[in-house]
Amino acid sequence: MTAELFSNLAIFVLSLLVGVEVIGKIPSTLHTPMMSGSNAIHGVVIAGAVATVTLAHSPLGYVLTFLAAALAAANVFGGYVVTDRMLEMFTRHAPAAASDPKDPS
Amino acid sequence: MTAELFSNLAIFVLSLLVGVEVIGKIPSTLHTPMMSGSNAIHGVVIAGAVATVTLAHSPLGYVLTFLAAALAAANVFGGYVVTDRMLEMFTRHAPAAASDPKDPS
Amino acid sequence: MTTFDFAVGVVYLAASTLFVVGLHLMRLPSSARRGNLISAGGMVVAVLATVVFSLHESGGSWIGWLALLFGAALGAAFGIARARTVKMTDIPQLVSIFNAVGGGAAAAVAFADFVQHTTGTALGLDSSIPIVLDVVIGSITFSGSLIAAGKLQGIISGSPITFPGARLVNVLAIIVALAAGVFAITVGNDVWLLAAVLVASLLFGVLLVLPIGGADAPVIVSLLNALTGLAVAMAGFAIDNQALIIAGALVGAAGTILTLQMAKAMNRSVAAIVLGGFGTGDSKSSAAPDAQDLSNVHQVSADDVAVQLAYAQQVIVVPGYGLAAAQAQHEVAELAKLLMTHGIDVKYAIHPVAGRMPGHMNVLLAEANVPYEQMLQLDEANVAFDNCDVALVVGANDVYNPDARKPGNPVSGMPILDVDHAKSVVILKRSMRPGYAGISNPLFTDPKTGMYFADAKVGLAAITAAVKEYVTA
Amino acid sequence: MTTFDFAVGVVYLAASTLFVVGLHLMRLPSSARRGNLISAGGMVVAVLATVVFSLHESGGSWIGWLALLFGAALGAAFGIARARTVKMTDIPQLVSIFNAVGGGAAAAVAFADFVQHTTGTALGLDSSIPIVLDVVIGSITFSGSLIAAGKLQGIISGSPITFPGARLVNVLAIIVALAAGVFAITVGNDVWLLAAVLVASLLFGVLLVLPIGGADAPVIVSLLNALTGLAVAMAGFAIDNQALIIAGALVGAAGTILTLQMAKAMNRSVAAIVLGGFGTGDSKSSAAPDAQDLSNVHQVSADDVAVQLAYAQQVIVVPGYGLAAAQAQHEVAELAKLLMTHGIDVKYAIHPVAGRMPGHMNVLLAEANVPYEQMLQLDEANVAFDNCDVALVVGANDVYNPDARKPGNPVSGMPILDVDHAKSVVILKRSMRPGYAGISNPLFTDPKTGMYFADAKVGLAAITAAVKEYVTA
Ligand SMILES: NC(=O)c1ccc[n+]([C@@H]2O[C@H](COP(=O)([O-])OP(=O)(O)OC[C@H]3O[C@@H](n4cnc5c(N)ncnc54)[C@H](OP(=O)(O)O)[C@@H]3O)[C@@H](O)[C@H]2O)c1
Ligand SMILES: NC(=O)c1ccc[n+]([C@@H]2O[C@H](COP(=O)([O-])OP(=O)(O)OC[C@H]3O[C@@H](n4cnc5c(N)ncnc54)[C@H](OP(=O)(O)O)[C@@H]3O)[C@@H](O)[C@H]2O)c1
Repeated sequence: MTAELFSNLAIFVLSLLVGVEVIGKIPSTLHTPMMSGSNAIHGVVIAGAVATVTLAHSPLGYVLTFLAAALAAANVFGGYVVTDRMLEMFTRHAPAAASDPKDPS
Repeated sequence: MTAELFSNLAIFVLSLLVGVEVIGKIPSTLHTPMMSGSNAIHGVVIAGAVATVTLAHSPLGYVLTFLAAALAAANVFGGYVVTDRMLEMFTRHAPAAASDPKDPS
Repeated sequence: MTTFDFAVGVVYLAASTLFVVGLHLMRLPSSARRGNLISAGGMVVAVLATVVFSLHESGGSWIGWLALLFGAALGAAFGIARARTVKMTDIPQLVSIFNAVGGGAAAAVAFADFVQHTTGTALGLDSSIPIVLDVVIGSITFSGSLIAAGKLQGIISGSPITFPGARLVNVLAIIVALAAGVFAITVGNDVWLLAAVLVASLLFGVLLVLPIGGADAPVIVSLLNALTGLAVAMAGFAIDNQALIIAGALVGAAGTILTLQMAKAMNRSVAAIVLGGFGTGDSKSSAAPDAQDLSNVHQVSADDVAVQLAYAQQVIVVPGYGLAAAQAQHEVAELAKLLMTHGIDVKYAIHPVAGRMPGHMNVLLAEANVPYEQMLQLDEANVAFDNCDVALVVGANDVYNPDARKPGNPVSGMPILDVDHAKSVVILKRSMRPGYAGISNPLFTDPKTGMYFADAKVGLAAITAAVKEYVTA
Repeated sequence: MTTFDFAVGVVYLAASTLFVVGLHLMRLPSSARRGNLISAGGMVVAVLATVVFSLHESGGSWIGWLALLFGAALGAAFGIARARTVKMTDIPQLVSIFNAVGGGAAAAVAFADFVQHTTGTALGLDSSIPIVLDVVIGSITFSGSLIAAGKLQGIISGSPITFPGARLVNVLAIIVALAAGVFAITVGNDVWLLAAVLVASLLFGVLLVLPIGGADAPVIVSLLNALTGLAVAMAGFAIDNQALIIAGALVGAAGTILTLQMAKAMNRSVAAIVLGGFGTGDSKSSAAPDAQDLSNVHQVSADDVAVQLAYAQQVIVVPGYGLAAAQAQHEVAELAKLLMTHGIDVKYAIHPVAGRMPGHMNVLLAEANVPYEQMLQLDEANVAFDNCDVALVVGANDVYNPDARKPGNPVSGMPILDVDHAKSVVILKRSMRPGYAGISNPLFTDPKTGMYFADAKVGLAAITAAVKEYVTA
């Protein structure tokens, strides 16, 4: 059992806790944007794709790097753009919501 | 810069984030219990006191261990007991609150 | 750990903090957009740090970098193009596709790590286990999400698909995945073992989602979103990258909570949904019942409705799935504008689960530039119905079904819009067919209800025309 | 890292999760108590794990263990005794004392670690820096919390204490702490250096809290609570103990958020409070103004009040700091019961910052067994005042000061109870003296107001007696 593993495990567990708490109770209106917003965040796997470059030395390795990069890029770019487009519509008329009574922050 | 330090730093930062998110918006009625409840949690320093035993080899070391243990024990035992006493009063008539509309969970 | 690695790690922590702040701000409509941008900022930071890191490691060959760049360019182009052009109401299926690619990418990363080790150093349990888990979860989300997207898009039938022996195949897939996985972990370093895990998991993912009703798909998409997060976290363990672990776990947990909240709003249990079968999503399939029984149904024409509306002071529009299906948001907005120019107060009553995705109606009406103030949420709306002259229901069915107040039926206990409190009700839909829940609505045959059978788009246009006529005449 | 250490670490993670779940549940009155117990469970787990760990390390001598046991026993006895016997309204000062001891313990742990290294291996920056930070923060919270407790208890005058040259001493203390700290980190391993840091920080803590008004003390206590958490986290860095790091950071962050929310409820800025000076806490000091001007004040007697109440249908009691100061919660509850037995509807209007600690009134009235249903929060109360016959204000002043609606005074913008909407008002206090904010309340001289000058306890008893008399006669 390496110290590195424990470190990563602790980071994992604490991040789970943050994830549980950060959502709070959100109005169902925001369920879809929230879903697509968090979807964009797991596009961070593109960083993983970048890291795999250092591992790729065989044709198969290159193919996998290419695959990982393509798929991840689609996720991260598409995810943020579509979320922004959606929220742009939501917030267009939203000043009212600024004084949202059940502010969960 | 040791890996151990980074690990602890990451744990620290993530725990801060959990702390920020876990509070949410609480009714001012609960400010005092929440304060005293979190106060009890930093009584965990008693674990630190226990750990220092393994470091204590000089009279000064023993004195410090004694001090740490006494102070920490007062914090942790007193903290939990008083919080429970207070909440016991709050919850005595609280069934109503069970259906609290602005449930922050 | 070198000082350099340390620095990269610290940057990762900063990026992760931005993700959290972003998600936090997304809990309020007013700050949501800013939140998303902040999270995007975190993403830029994380990726740049990784690029610097990889260059510094300099283990990669120029071919690898080329493959990366080409791949990224292609993916980015595809993602942005789809995101720019997608219809607002098709967002769930797009999110589902992004889940698929995300899961696929995670699996690919783990695979790459595994492959490299077959040629290089042997694998310790602490990387072989996450690798296998990553491939399993990643593949399931990949195939599962594609199926879910297909159902939402209507390419695959929304009704639950089951075939004899499905269970058996399922069990086989699981066994294969398990066996191959265990071997890959213990024996290790054989690409074919991992490939077997991959294939079996892909198959399992398909069989997992096929039997689920299309109307439940949004919930499944949300669930797969959480799973993708976990897959990414596993990839992080495999290649010891903290950014992946933190962000992945973050999405995994947040996505799970979100899924539970969604299911709750639809008063369905996630378990029930995953087991599938009840919701069908397209009303036709559940049409058979009293579809023809038009006795004691009071049918009305566009003109009748127009007159009724023209004489009203307070009109509340109740939009439902049908409005989305017919893409009639602009027509309804136009009608509302027209009425308001003649001093009639028009509001929209938005049920949290009206339509087929959470916030479906808000997205639609926002697209048609309906101002926020006019959209009443459940509680406000139910107050307003008490002195409402005409409730105009457009392509809705379950969200105001009074039977929800009675026990023992699919909608029992679901909070509903009290349309039946309005002085008079007009229901615009194509037929007597029920909706998602598959049960008829007693209001159809209520004396104060007029049924106007038409497609929502066509029907609303007709009503608008009739009103224009009537008021100018 | 041995498998054993790994296991201990995992147990720590489990304990930390229990802390988080506990805090989460404490956000609702209904689940708060369970939450505290769960958090206590986490504490037991964390401590047991550490005991096992230390025994396994077996570096300690039996003397050390004895010292630990004796210390723990003593501390536990003290803590439990105080916690069992403390008056509910004295809780802030007790919490403050627990902050003090917590901070002291953290400092002691760091000190012990440092001492051991002076005899043993040299210190790396990654432990010397947290050690110094721990001693600094720990000492500040220790001395600062004791002063705050003294102010709340009234041992130390609640009014801001400043003396010529205080600033200078402050600056000196900071310089000494810094210098000694830097030396301790760089040169290292000299106990006297750390001792200097300790003393200077203690001094700084005292000078930090002395100038703060007693009424602001609750906020300062909450702030020091957060600081103590940070000190504990630093101790965790020093001795590489994750339980301390996680729990400490958790409290540090949560405590900070809590402090901000408290200050907001009192519409004060934390900065303003730390700079101190405005709130004095005991009304006497700010008495000087119109204290004697009793012209156009309509004074009433216990009997007048009794008659007024007896004829009322809807009475609302507005408790304030004075009720707590006079410990009159039982008297007010008794009066309310009496009135209700004669069919008069009595409610309590609870302002979020009535009294001197958050939730002060709820604690008091709960102690007197007033059922939850009878306590109206701000908004409900302000609806109720519109058809309230008599508003009976007991020892309150700022929380219903109509001037809050006007700009340019200490209470401007603070949400208030609309006592002035009641048909008639009775204000029970000892004099015309203002309260915490130090400004008089125009309602005192309002025609529909009757002022009954008396100590809350005495006055309420008198009213109760008078009512009894009146209704039986
Ligand atoms: N919002 C979500 O997240 C979500 C997700 C999954 C499931 N659901 C469920 O979906 C349901 C939503 O209730 P709802 O009242 O909005 O919809 P509904 O109960 O499903 O009823 C929709 C109605 O619209 C009519 N319709 C369909 N196409 C139409 C068209 N082109 N023109 C006019 N009418 C048309 C259909 O009747 P005809 O065929 O006779 O026209 C159908 O009865 C709830 O049961 C909810 O639990 C919601
Ligand atoms: N709740 C919190 O967390 C908190 C914390 C710090 C500060 N504050 C501040 O404290 C204030 C609370 O408002 P408040 O109306 O409750 O209290 P207040 O405005 O401070 O007024 C209290 C009044 O009670 C009277 N009083 C004192 N002792 C009494 C006794 N033995 N019998 C009868 N009356 C007595 C005093 O007048 P006499 O001397 O004439 O009797 C005084 O005017 C707000 O300004 C709030 O911002 C609140």
